[in-house]
Amino acid sequence: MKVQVQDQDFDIAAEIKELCGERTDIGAIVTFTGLVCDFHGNDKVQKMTLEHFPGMAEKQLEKICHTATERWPLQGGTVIHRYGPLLPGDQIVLVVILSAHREAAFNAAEFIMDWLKTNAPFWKKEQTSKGTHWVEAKDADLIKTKGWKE
Amino acid sequence: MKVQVQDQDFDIAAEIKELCGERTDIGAIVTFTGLVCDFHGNDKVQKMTLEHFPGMAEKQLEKICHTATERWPLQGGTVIHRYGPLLPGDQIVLVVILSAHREAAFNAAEFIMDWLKTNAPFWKKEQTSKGTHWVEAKDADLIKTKGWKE
Amino acid sequence: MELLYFARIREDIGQSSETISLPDTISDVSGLIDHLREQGENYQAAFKNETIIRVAVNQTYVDFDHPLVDNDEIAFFPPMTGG
Amino acid sequence: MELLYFARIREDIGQSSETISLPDTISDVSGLIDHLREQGENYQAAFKNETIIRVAVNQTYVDFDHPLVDNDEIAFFPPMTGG
Repeated sequence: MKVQVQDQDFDIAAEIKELCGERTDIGAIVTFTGLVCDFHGNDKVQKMTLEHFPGMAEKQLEKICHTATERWPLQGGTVIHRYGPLLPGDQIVLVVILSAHREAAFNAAEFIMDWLKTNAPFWKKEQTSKGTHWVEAKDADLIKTKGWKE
Repeated sequence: MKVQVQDQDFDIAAEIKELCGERTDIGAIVTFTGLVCDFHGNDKVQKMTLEHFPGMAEKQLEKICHTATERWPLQGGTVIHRYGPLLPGDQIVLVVILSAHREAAFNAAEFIMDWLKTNAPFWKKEQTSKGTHWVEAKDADLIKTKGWKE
Repeated sequence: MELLYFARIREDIGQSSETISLPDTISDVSGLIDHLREQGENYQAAFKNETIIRVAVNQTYVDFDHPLVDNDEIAFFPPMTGG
Repeated sequence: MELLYFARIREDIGQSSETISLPDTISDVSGLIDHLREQGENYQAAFKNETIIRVAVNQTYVDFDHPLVDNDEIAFFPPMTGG
């Protein structure tokens, strides 16, 4: 699987095309795109800044991709996570998973997203009308990650 | 949600763009693309023809989309299913789901795909090196559909 | 009454639709299938195995005991395999 | 020993990295945190609540009882919020 941590935007169609090429053995493509949402609780989000731990971020994403490929019969995949300043509507993260089986593709994509939320070293800082604040980690995300450890 | 049954191909990036427009309130986009796979069991698939029941196909897809929007907090979606002659690597079906919540987006997309497999009037005929045959419905698909009826 | 056939059933019967008058003696889908089976070997082949026949009346799935009236549109087809 | 700070912890401390010599008396992450707390109010603020501190040694997550050697790279940061 391809892992990229970058400040530039990404293009979902280009990523799918790069993964699939002229292959005709793929049955299912599942993608997840995470975007900057303009509301957090009751506050209007004006800007978001994503900080990351260079080197370890890539390493952790590669680790989770490796776990996913061991757990499900996948035919390829791409994970891209951005860092730097972002605006509402901007893309943050992309997961693309190829598999012959739709259930495997859905599971692997959701697993990668859940795991990434709690284990990849990225931190969101939001700027709202009330000032800037670091986004707090959600207990729900931690519980979701643990749910995969059957 | 937008439902389309068509013989023409579709463009995932264009569909996402049409759905999102200039919106900045979306947190998650999940897409599923189903493709013609060149192998079925041990046979090489050369061609596939998708037959459908015009009118009822759209009606059933709209019904499942409606159920999904009642069940999860969604912000929009598109379902496109093709019919007619297709080749390995060709796109068959596209589901795009928008939501503020990633879990809702994943669940709704998978629910729609599972339900569509057993309840939308489409039939696949494959042409392999051994001749043509109608694809048989899988018990596993029926079981997956029933799994959603909690 | 309009009858529609799809996929394998359409191929077995040799046509995709036909219009018939509902005989007075037939009151449900099951009765209609029995009646069609008498129309020839192609119908017998099409309706041989009831476990792989699905029925929609006026574009809504129904069971074999669903009652019929003469202006219904009845569609017969195998289990769906889209997606 | 290289220390890296990210997000809120970086802001509390006021710098993103520093190089220190590991005192002989310190053998694990917990001891290092206690030592850093003595370096000023900014460090006390950064390491106030241990439940929201995560540690990576040489880019691998570890618990607070993880042993340290002088050429380790230690990163401190809050729970992750990417994705």
